[in-house]
Amino acid sequence: MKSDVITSFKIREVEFKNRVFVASGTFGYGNEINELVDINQLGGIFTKSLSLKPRKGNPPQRIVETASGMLNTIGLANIGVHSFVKEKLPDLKNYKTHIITNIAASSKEEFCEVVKILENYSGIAGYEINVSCPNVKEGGINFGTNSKMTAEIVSKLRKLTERPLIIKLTPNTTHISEIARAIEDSGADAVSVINTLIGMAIDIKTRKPKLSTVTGGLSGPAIKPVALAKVYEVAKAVKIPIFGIGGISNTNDAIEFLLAGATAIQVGTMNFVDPNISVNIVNGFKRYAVENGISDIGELVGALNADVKYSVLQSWL
Amino acid sequence: MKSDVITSFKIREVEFKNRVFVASGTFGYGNEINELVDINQLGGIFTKSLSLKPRKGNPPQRIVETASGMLNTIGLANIGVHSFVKEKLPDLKNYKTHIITNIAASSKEEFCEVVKILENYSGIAGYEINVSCPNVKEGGINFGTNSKMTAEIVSKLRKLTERPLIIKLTPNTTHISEIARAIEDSGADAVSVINTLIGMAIDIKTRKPKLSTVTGGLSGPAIKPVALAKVYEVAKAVKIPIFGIGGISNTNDAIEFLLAGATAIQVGTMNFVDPNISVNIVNGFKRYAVENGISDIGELVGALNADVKYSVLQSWL
Amino acid sequence: MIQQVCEVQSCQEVAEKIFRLRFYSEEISNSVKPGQFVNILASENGVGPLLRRPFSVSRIVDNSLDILFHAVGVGTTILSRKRKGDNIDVLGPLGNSFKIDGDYETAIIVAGGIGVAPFPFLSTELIKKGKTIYTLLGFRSSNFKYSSYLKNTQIATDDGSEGFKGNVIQLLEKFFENNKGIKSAKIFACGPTVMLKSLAKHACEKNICCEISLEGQMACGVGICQGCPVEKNNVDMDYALVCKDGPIFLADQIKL
Amino acid sequence: MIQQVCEVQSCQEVAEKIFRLRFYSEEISNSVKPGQFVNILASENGVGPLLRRPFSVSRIVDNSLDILFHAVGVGTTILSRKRKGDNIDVLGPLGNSFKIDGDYETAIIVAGGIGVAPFPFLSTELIKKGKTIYTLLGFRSSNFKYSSYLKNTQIATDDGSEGFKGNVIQLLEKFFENNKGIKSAKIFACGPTVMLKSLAKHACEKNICCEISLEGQMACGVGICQGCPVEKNNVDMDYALVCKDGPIFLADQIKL
Ligand SMILES: Cc1cc2nc3c(=O)[nH]c(=O)nc-3n(C[C@H](O)[C@H](O)[C@H](O)COP(=O)(O)OP(=O)(O)OC[C@H]3O[C@@H](n4cnc5c(N)ncnc54)[C@H](O)[C@@H]3O)c2cc1C
Ligand SMILES: Cc1cc2nc3c(=O)[nH]c(=O)nc-3n(C[C@H](O)[C@H](O)[C@H](O)COP(=O)(O)OP(=O)(O)OC[C@H]3O[C@@H](n4cnc5c(N)ncnc54)[C@H](O)[C@@H]3O)c2cc1C
Ligand SMILES: Cc1cc2nc3c(=O)[nH]c(=O)nc-3n(C[C@H](O)[C@H](O)[C@H](O)COP(=O)(O)O)c2cc1C
Ligand SMILES: Cc1cc2nc3c(=O)[nH]c(=O)nc-3n(C[C@H](O)[C@H](O)[C@H](O)COP(=O)(O)O)c2cc1C
Ligand code: FES
Ligand code: FES
Repeated sequence: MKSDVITSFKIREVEFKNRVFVASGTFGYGNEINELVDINQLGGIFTKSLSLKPRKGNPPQRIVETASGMLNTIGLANIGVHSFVKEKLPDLKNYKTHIITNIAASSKEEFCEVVKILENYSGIAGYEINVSCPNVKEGGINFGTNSKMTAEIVSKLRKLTERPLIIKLTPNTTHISEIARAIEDSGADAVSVINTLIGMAIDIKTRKPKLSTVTGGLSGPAIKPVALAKVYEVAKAVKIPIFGIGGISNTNDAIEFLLAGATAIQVGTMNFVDPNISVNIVNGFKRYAVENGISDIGELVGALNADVKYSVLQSWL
Repeated sequence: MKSDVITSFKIREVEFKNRVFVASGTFGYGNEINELVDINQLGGIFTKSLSLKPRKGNPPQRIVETASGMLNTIGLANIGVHSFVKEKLPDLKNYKTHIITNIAASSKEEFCEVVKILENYSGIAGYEINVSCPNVKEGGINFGTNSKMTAEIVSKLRKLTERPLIIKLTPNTTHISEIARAIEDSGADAVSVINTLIGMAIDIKTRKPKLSTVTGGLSGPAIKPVALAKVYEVAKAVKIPIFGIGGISNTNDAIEFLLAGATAIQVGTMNFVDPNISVNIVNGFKRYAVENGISDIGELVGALNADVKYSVLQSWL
Repeated sequence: MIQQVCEVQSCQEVAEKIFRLRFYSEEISNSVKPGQFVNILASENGVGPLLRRPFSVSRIVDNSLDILFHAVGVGTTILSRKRKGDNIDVLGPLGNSFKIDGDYETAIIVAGGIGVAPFPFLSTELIKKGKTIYTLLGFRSSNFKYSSYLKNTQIATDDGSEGFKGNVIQLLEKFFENNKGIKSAKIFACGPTVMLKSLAKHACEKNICCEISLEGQMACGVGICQGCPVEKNNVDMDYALVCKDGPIFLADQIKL
Repeated sequence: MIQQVCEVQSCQEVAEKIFRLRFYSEEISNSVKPGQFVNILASENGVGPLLRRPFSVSRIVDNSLDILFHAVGVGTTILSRKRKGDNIDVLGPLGNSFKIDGDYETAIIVAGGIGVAPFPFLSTELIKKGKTIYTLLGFRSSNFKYSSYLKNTQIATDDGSEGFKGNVIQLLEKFFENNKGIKSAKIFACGPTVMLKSLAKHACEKNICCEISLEGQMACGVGICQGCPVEKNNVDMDYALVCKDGPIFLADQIKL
């Protein structure tokens, strides 16, 4: 669709051509399914989480379907940062979209090492830091539930790179806005909201958990209302851009996230259902803008018309 | 169905004839739909949250359907404890099931006052304390996200009653097990897990939140995986009985909750879809027991066969 | 009030995207009153929308009930595909009903769009009571028109494709001009909120008793969830429940 | 690999709860190889299960593909109700394929239950290559039997209602006893994990090359989610992906 609608936005020096991205772990390293999807249409691609060393991931069963959602326990299976830059990055440079490498690690030092390695390569638009990982050195507590630990990671990484630094937050915490503020103060350029919710399913025949690791991450349309509330909460707390994520399955869902305060959105689980959903949303945004006389999609960001009386987020009953 | 299966269990001096209950706010005060459901079949009924004074509740729109779930912002609309004991309780005594009054309040003192009033009446089997309420006196922070505040409420109420004291926990917190331990230590007899998740939905035409209060509580099958993980987490942290709640829509779901560690279950949202689901589960439990050679449904409680290696709950990716 | 799995006897498209579905229920058809509704599960084995969908009872034929609905979303689309012999899970009859008795002579029915649904049933009962009926219906366009089983019908369409060009409230104004002789009338109405609002004002000015049927988001449909409030026009501004205290209200009783 | 909305040409119940659905796709039918699968969306407009459902391609007829499936749950039940003219959203062809070439003379097909699905297609291709085929099929009971478009078929049923009474592995043992002369054979198999496990042991003992088709929970079906691992039999014990490295594996390559 040809139109004069402005779709682009910038983070630091990087200009993204539109506000539609694919989420980490739901699109491989970026070019695996380019037979199915024209990835040149996308604002950008968040890669599967990369760790310093390759990880084989968790034992099967890694996936369970749930009501309007799914649980996964992939266990950060990935080829490692070294193989990524050698085997994947060269080809990814051929596409007219931005690659943001998502990084997972089990210590602050590991996060730094991975970024240092990636800094040596061109073709990477920025970093998304997956802090929904256990901090192995400090008793396995999840980085992302602790604002001090998260802020420390951000401060350290900030010194290493001028590229956009995007921190991906976990929803499994009481006050996501506290964490968001801490990372904004430490120099992060943007936040991604949300990663998966902790969930579980049991096989009543065997009386065993369905997932090999007992619990796993819940994603998909089921979590959309939770994700939207978290984006709204974070948007009220920080000024840096937000990537809204969680259960987005069509243009209307995506617009809800923009209105709640997301600067851009990421499509996750629904890539598995329909690989072209993200491209459809790119076009859907333009169509919506034309139909509603909007000249820049950015006008929608945070344009929610909400009663300030209800500024404390509650699960009213 | 006639069978020799033991279905009952006890909390303090109260014997419940089975492990299937209806959840607060999803079954009125108990006898409103007895034309549709034989409530004598139930282990018990948790009433709509009662407050000291009647509450008219939040403005419309109070309800939104979401993918496999719903959001609500009823705003604790209820007739107040005085009308309850006068208008509802006398008739409720005619049924062969237990009435547990759920209580909501905006201060510690209000919780105590309501319990003091109810202590004067027979026909009440116990109290369920809804701590997913903002503490108006302390800046509106939700009681249920703070273990100190929650523990204080329990200690105070414990002095007022010998009836079972069941604390209903919110999932909107990082470490639900901490709160559970705090209330166990303060003398609670049981916990109910979980109340609704904070969620939100937006009308993209009007650009307004669909709920009058912007955010509301997410319930229904969508949240079942989250609820199950929370029950499992709490079961590993405390010894007191757990009422498992969240998206239960059939016998299999209910059995999952028992295996994860729930002593009994509550059916919530699905009462709206099929008022007889709870009675069906009562029969379903018996059938399952007979088919699997189980003599006491209690054998299923916590009978999950899980690898201890994965004892830290994670949303693995 | 009962919950029952009922057999569908027919389902036809009677106007553009407007369907009439007939199902069998001796119990419900024998106890239901005009204005009451049924709450239907549009899903099967968990496939389909979670919550039941409310529909006014449109007509009673022997021991069966008709609902008339507009296929606007997931639930109504699923229902529109039901065929003779399929089963649907129905809860009903629910809510209060139109007050037919009273010493008015003329019943003026005013409906906008699919708001016409409850009036075939109401008309039958009004006729039994010997009331004179005038029926004013408004539609966006003639292809959405449904006017069967109604008495003395006048049509308004927004686009003028049939009858009066304009909305049903304008048609009502014209009707009053042309029928100055009418006394002791009562209005029964159903339709979009904007229409009801404007109607309520007219009825109040003319001092005509006006009963309206409200729609609104529902979860349980039986008064246990408190999910369907409508603000009352009293000093306390407290709420009535559409599913239990309604869906029929006196127009001046509530804040539209 | 393409994503395509395809027209259903027929859907029939060919044995108890076993359905054969045929859909049209020039592109997929022309590129698919035996053993590959398609990933089908069983829902419409968000009504139905979230994830796609994988099915082996069972047969190619002109420019159409057959899938053969057991209606076990929500998705397969929805698919079983598809009728001529309905549309389904298909992703395929996916995965690797059976290795037909090689200097073996005899192909022994071993299938348990719905594991028979990929073999009509495989048989056609084996015949083209001039291989001799023996087909051993096991079913719980004769009413679940499907044995069309296969060559030299022998049946085992658990309840003895047809053919050999016992499981298909016992039938295979008997087959080997009766056919001691067979040399340079290759086994192609699909079925429940217990069956494949026991088969792998036999094949190893007899030193016969054995290719098996695996099932397993999938999300994407195209190798991007890492959701379908199977443990390899190598020293690292790392994982292969059923959807991309499989679904066809050498029996001794993986830990069943
Ligand atoms: C007491 C009562 C009686 C009703 N009687 C009839 C009737 O006789 N015929 C008829 O066609 N409809 C009637 N309705 C409205 C009908 O219930 C809705 O159209 C239906 O629930 C939509 O379901 P869906 O799954 O198709 O739409 P959804 O996919 O849920 O929604 C599609 C669109 O319809 C809107 N919508 C959803 N629910 C309602 C609702 N309850 N009221 C208004 N808009 C809604 C949504 O906001 C959305 O824009 C009645 C509603 C009530 C409360
Ligand atoms: C590569 C591959 C090829 C396949 N080919 C065929 C085929 O040709 N014919 C056929 O009938 N089936 C085949 N299957 C299995 C088929 O995909 C499942 O039966 C189907 O997904 C079940 O969907 P459902 O919604 O009906 O069941 P659900 O409601 O999802 O589940 C019903 C029951 O089936 C089980 N189940 C769900 N998914 C699978 C699965 N992937 N494998 C095994 N059990 C499962 C569940 O645990 C549950 O007990 C194949 C699977 C794979 C991975
Ligand atoms: C199978 C799967 C794998 C994922 N892997 C990662 C990952 O490696 N790193 C990460 O930060 N998020 C990962 N995620 C989380 C998603 O990026 C996204 O935050 C989450 O799924 C919520 O969005 P959705 O509901 O649209 O899927 C994964 C999600 C799924 C379903
Ligand atoms: C409409 C509605 C009203 C509710 N009201 C209350 C309430 O007053 N007090 C309370 O403790 N929980 C209330 N709940 C929460 C339920 O009791 C239950 O904890 C929650 O809905 C999760 O269970 P479910 O998924 O089975 O519905 C309410 C839930 C709903 C849907
Ligand atoms: S819909 Fe539940 S009270 Fe009206
Ligand atoms: S199903 Fe996604 S990688 Fe195999």
